[in-house]
Amino acid sequence: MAEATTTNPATTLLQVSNIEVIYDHVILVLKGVSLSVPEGGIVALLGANGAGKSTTLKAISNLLRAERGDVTKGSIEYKGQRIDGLTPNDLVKRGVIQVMEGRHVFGHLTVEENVMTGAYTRNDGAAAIRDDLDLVYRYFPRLKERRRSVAGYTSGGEQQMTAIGRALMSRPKMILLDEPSMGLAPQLVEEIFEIVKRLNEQEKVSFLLAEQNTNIALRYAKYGYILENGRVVMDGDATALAANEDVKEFYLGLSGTKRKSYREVKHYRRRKRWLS
Amino acid sequence: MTQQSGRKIGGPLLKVQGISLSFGGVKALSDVSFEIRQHEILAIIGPNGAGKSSMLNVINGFYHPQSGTVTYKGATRKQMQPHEAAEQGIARTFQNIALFKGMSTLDNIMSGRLLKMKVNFFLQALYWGPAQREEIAHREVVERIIDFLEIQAIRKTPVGKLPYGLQKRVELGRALAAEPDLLLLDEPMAGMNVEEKEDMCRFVLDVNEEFGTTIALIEHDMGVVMDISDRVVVLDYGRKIADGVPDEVRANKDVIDAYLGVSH
Amino acid sequence: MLYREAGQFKASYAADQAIFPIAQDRVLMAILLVVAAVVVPLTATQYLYTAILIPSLILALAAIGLNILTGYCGQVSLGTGGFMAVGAYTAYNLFIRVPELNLLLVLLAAGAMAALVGVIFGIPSLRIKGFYLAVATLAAQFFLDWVFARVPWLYNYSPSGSVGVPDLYVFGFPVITPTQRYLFILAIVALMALVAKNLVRSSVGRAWMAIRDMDIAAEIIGIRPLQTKLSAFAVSSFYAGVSGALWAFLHLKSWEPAAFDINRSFSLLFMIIIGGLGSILGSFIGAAFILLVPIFLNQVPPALGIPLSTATISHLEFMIFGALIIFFLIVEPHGLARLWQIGKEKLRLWPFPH
Amino acid sequence: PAWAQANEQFMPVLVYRTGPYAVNGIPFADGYSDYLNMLNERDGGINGVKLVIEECETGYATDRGVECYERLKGKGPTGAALFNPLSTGITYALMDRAPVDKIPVITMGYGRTEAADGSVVPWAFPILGTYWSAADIAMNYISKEVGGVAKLKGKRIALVYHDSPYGKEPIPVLRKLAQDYGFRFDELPVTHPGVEQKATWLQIRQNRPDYVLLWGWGVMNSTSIKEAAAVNFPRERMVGVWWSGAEPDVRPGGDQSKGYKALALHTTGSGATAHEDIRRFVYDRGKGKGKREEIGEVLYNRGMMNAVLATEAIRTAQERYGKKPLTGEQVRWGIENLNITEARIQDLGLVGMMRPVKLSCSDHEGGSRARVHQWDGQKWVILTDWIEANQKMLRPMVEAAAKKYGEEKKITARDCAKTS
Amino acid sequence: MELQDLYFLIEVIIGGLMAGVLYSLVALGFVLIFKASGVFNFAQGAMVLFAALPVVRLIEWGVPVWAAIAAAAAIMIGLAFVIERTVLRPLVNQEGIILFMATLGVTFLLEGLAQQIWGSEVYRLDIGIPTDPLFLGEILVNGFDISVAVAAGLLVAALIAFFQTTKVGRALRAVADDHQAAQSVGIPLNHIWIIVWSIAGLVALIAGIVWGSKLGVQFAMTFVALKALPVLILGGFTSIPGAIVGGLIVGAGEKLSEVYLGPIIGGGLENWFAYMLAMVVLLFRPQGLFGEKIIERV
Ligand SMILES: Nc1ncnc2c1ncn2[C@@H]1O[C@H](COP(=O)(O)OP(=O)(O)OP(=O)(O)O)[C@@H](O)[C@H]1O
Ligand SMILES: Nc1ncnc2c1ncn2[C@@H]1O[C@H](COP(=O)(O)OP(=O)(O)OP(=O)(O)O)[C@@H](O)[C@H]1O
Ligand SMILES: [Mg+2]
Ligand SMILES: [Mg+2]
Repeated sequence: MAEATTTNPATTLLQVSNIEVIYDHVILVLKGVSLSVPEGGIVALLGANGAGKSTTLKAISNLLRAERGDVTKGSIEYKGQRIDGLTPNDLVKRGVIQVMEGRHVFGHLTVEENVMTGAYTRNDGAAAIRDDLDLVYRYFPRLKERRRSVAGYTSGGEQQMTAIGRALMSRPKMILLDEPSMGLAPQLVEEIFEIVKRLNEQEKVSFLLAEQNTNIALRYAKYGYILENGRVVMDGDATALAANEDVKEFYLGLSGTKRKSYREVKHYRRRKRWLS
Repeated sequence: MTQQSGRKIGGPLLKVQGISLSFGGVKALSDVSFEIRQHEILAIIGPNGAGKSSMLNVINGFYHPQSGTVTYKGATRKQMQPHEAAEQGIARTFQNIALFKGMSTLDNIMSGRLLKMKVNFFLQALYWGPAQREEIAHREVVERIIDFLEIQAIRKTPVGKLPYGLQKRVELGRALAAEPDLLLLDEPMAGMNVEEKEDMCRFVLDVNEEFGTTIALIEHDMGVVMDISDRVVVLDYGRKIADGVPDEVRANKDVIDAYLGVSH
Repeated sequence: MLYREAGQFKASYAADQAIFPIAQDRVLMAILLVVAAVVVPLTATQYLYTAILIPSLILALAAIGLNILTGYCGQVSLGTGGFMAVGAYTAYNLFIRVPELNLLLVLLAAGAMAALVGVIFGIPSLRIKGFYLAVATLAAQFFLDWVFARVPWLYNYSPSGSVGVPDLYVFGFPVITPTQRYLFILAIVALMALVAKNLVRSSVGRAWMAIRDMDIAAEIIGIRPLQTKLSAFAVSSFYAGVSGALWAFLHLKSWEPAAFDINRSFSLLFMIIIGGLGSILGSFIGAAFILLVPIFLNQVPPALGIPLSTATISHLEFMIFGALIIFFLIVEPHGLARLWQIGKEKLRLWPFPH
Repeated sequence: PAWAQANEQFMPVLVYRTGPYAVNGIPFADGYSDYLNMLNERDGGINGVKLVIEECETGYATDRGVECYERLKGKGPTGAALFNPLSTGITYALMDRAPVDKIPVITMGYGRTEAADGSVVPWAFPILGTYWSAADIAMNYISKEVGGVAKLKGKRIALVYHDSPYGKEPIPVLRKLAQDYGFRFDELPVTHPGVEQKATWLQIRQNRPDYVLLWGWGVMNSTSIKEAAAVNFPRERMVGVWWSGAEPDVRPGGDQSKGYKALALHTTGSGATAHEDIRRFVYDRGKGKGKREEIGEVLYNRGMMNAVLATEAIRTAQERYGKKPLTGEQVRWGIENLNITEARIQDLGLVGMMRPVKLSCSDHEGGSRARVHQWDGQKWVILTDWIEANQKMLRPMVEAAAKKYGEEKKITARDCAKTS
Repeated sequence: MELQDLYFLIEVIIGGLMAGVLYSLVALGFVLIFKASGVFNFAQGAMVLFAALPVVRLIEWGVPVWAAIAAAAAIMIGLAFVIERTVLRPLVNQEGIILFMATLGVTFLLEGLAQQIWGSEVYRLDIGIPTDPLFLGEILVNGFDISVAVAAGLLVAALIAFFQTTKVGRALRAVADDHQAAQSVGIPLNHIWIIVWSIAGLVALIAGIVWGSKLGVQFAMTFVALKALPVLILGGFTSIPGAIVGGLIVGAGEKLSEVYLGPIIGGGLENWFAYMLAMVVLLFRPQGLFGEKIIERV
């Protein structure tokens, strides 16, 4: 079972301690989740549908209130300070930004306007913002082609790029990425993770990413947590996790070292070993 | 659901010919032709914005292409209305889940059977006799789908509150409820982990095998595509760049350049 | 665990699809009906009947109608008052021109005519959506108001444009005293509420909700948007029409077009939002809330012996009413009916917090 | 219970002190309550029966009015003595209820014209003037202005009216007069609440009527006067009904209202003895409802007059039924047999303010007379003597209308020859 | 008489346009709030009353005109803070219809409060704009209307400039699309809301002063809000120029219909004419003349 992650040598940037989240005053979703992200780390949050990954991220970025959810227990600290009471705006100013699952682009704004909204909190001048816009276009050339299109009409993948580009515009220190790879073509998925890596290495941006594509997530992350049913059921170094038999079977789709063909999998739902 | 044992890929069920579609300056599709054969699983792949979803929209009548024709079950037409497509047995799921958020899982799937419900309005108002019998008959079918998809536990939950992956499954359930001849799936496995993808693949394969439903699916996970599809159509910038069995496509130079990248 | 459903197993789909699948709800409903039909008539005062029960029941009926259109089918309408007027004036004209007609048939015809007019004004809904549609339905409201003020035949050439009806009978039974009127209205409203409930839980209702939640997806699964929307307009207006006829014949007895003016439409919309969009129960709660709370607030200070001027009291009434609306929306945006449901949920789990 | 024995007469007062018509509702309600209070303070009520006043806010809305009525009708030891709804819509609704509950409704200068025929409508009393009378009086005045009825021929008269039963009531009479005298009659409805009248006045500017009759209430009145100024229609050639001729109607227009004329059911001014008493017994004791300066304004006086009629009716009934709290039915008899003579007016301290009035079983109006007054920028100036409505022409119309009303409501008329 | 008729037609049109300007002023308040937060603010009419009453009462009490207006402006800004805090913040991310309902609560509150504090009678407001009729040749126009039209024009120009040239403008539109996503990129909803509600309050103040000078300040002002509705759908909920053009069209259209059609089919039709007109336009352009396109994509 997951114990407090004191084994991490680097200083902790984000520390989530034992939080509980309730939606609508009745639905208990997170039942005491603790995790930490070290300065300059890339931490993956893995788990099945409905495990509570998105909820965890929203609890950190304080977007829960908008969905009538509440953190009822536990604390969240960023750089040693509690941030549970801050507004999302404050958090973005401090460098914490979330890329929401399901894209959430501003449908009536053009792609470029969408990306530019990400720079709302900045006041380091138009030129710097312009440079960053160019950078985003360099990361996602497709966006440049579609910059004048109304975002609501763009394709799923284009919207996903828009959402990520938008977040990058705020020059964050810590990005909460919720399913970045969803709906992206394989090539682009690789590219996105390369961008993550580059930002992490060059700009010292830390990442907490919720990702279903365990394979790639564990490849780029340094540390991982596995969430089931609102609880952390396993955590460890990415390499260790990737080597774990259960993870291999359920999250990586490997039997032994060989990938199983989807055609071959005959049984439907199998019992999770750590839950039984 | 009529059971059809075994599965033999037959002649073309649907054929698109010379489809071109543009929005203002954006060319979403240009001169695309391919066919979907009876009982097969066809995958449509391609980079983001290539026009895959638009292609499905054309097939089920939501978009009306500027030129080209769609031939379905022998009838050729330039365009049709979405509900006509539905009446002729085309069902689909959506890339950005399009469930009825305020309704429960059960109601969502039941709504997939609307076209099959015939009892008139006044009997329904009284909820009496034939109306109740019909309601229960359909409920039984829907319960079978629910069992099949293993979503019994969320039968009465409003779908807006479900996690993403389950919503996708409910959406598949709604499409299946229509007992379609042609099932169009737009990224049914996006946002799922391997285990869930395995389940989903199983559902897709079973539907295809047991009921003989023809399936066209869009998917970005090459593992899934290569494993379960009989044929693959590749689009790039609105054009078809390849078309063939998975192994052929995987080896195609254009496809590798445009889509797969080096690592695959 | 007062509200426990554990141990109640549904053996058939029929049982699961009953209106009140949980036994406690069935009991509650039965008690409510008994109270409404037996206890009330034995105890109620005239004031309770004429100022509270009768108007709330009639407005609840109109609210159900609007809820079908807005809450279930997602078409926001501000024309309900106009459709009520159609019902009232249709009933009136039938009544004076074909005096031998049974009152029930008159009501039915009132509903049917309103449904027809509703369908006509519903046609633009195919293209116009959301708040745009809401405002466009005001065209119906104002146009109908105008028609009933300007076409003398409709108000039987009464010099003031106001009309009225004498005491009424159904199958020879008088519907005159408050008790008689109340029971008659209760029967109609209960029946129509049941019908509404049946509709919304059957395939018609699912088609409406599908259109509401996502009309494009609905179209793609084979629902014809226009037909579905128009059927919602028709049913909704039918309810409004019957309710309008009841309001005119059994509540006001003499009326003018202003009885069905824009304020009526707005207050009906408020009722269903406060009560709960997409909830039949909510229509009742909402009607009671919007109608009764101001009356109640108005009587509180004098009852407590607080010496406030009438003006102050009514200003306070406005303010508190406004504040209450905001308060309830914050507590539960989906209306009082949803609050009730959450309450039940908590009771079900009680005493465990989750 | 204790109050059952109380020597109190319950007097409900339906008011509107908020909302779009509060402007006119407030002074009226103040006048009504202040007069009743004055009687309590000065005389201890009516012949020792104390008046218990309770206001209920209707907001000028019919359904709220009905609720108020239902709430108040049973209060006090004998129930409500009478109602005074001050709204045509509420009046209509109460007219159906009053006979059942046996509570009379006084609608002084408003309400339903048919009610003037007491044989068909026993429970409603449009004392001192229906709108038909008002229309006739206004036309009578205009005919004098133009130099006789003969001169009306070929003239053009426009009616700008509140598009409600209130505003529509005069139309049949005006149509008939137009036919009889050969003038042209334009009907120009204005929708509630009446702030939008540009088109109306543009039409007036184009049609150039000789006179404009104004049948408005609330903000509509002042708007009409301002719009008239905006299209340069002379205010001197506007004649308002008595509900369109009070201070709140002319004050917002400032100088633009100068010259505007309206019918007056009674005089303005606060010089009568009764006003003195109100100041002395009510305001000096800090019990006034409104502002002291307001006393004597048109609508304040109208409220007072209403109270006078109500209390005099109770007094009349007490003569027959005893000096104790009376039921509505008894009060009804008092109203029907009301006879305020010149001498009584003297006693009441209302000299110069009102004319004698006498009702009967068949005549619930008691004759209708009004004067015309004009706003001089500061105050209302009386222009004419009392003008009497032509009952010879009106009465048959009233009876016909009442007959139709009776048929609609399935009422069999009383035989007034037999009632005492 | 030919020429006379033409002059009259012109007068009707001018009169209608001027009435339209007033509708536009109210519609503008709606548009600002809708555009910036997706809220259909039912309270706009009540805000007009709430803003105008202090002006007129303070002037009555001897406060100089400019100070009274400044005080009212301060009140409206204060109101924006209160509304943000007590209504909008707790209801963030809710559907439009629920926010609409909440603004209805605000309407009742404001109506009660305004009348309680400032009185419920008619008050005359004269801030010195000339109101006499003017003749341009044969044609009668109103001096007051012209001043108002000029003022409205300036106001709109200023607003458009503000929204087009600042980053706040973009943020406003983002908020209207998706509260939660706007929050996620760090747009401070609270500030944005206070800003727009303040501006809408100031627009209400201007509308209140204009209407008040014309009709006296009183409760009936809240009804002008209804007149702004057809203007809104005609112009489009999200367009500032739309509010102006819509207002002009509705104003002119309803006056023309009343004057020329009224005598034929019965007066009072101006009330629904504007709505019918707007509805017909919507059949061809469901988002109104200038509104943003309604996006539908699967
Ligand atoms: N607004 C809400 N109201 C009520 N319940 C909610 C809400 N949002 C999420 N939930 C519930 O919380 C649980 C966790 O959801 P969450 O979205 O965090 O899962 P997830 O791990 O991100 O799943 P996925 O991989 O599908 O995105 C789910 O069971 C879901 O039904
Ligand atoms: N209704 C529309 N209006 C304008 N442009 C559109 C519309 N629908 C699609 N497009 C454009 O057409 C192109 C193809 O879009 P489509 O959604 O078909 O892509 P896709 O292949 O499904 O991509 P993805 O894998 O990202 O979902 C995109 O560039 C998109 O922006
Ligand atoms: Mg998630
Ligand atoms: Mg797509």
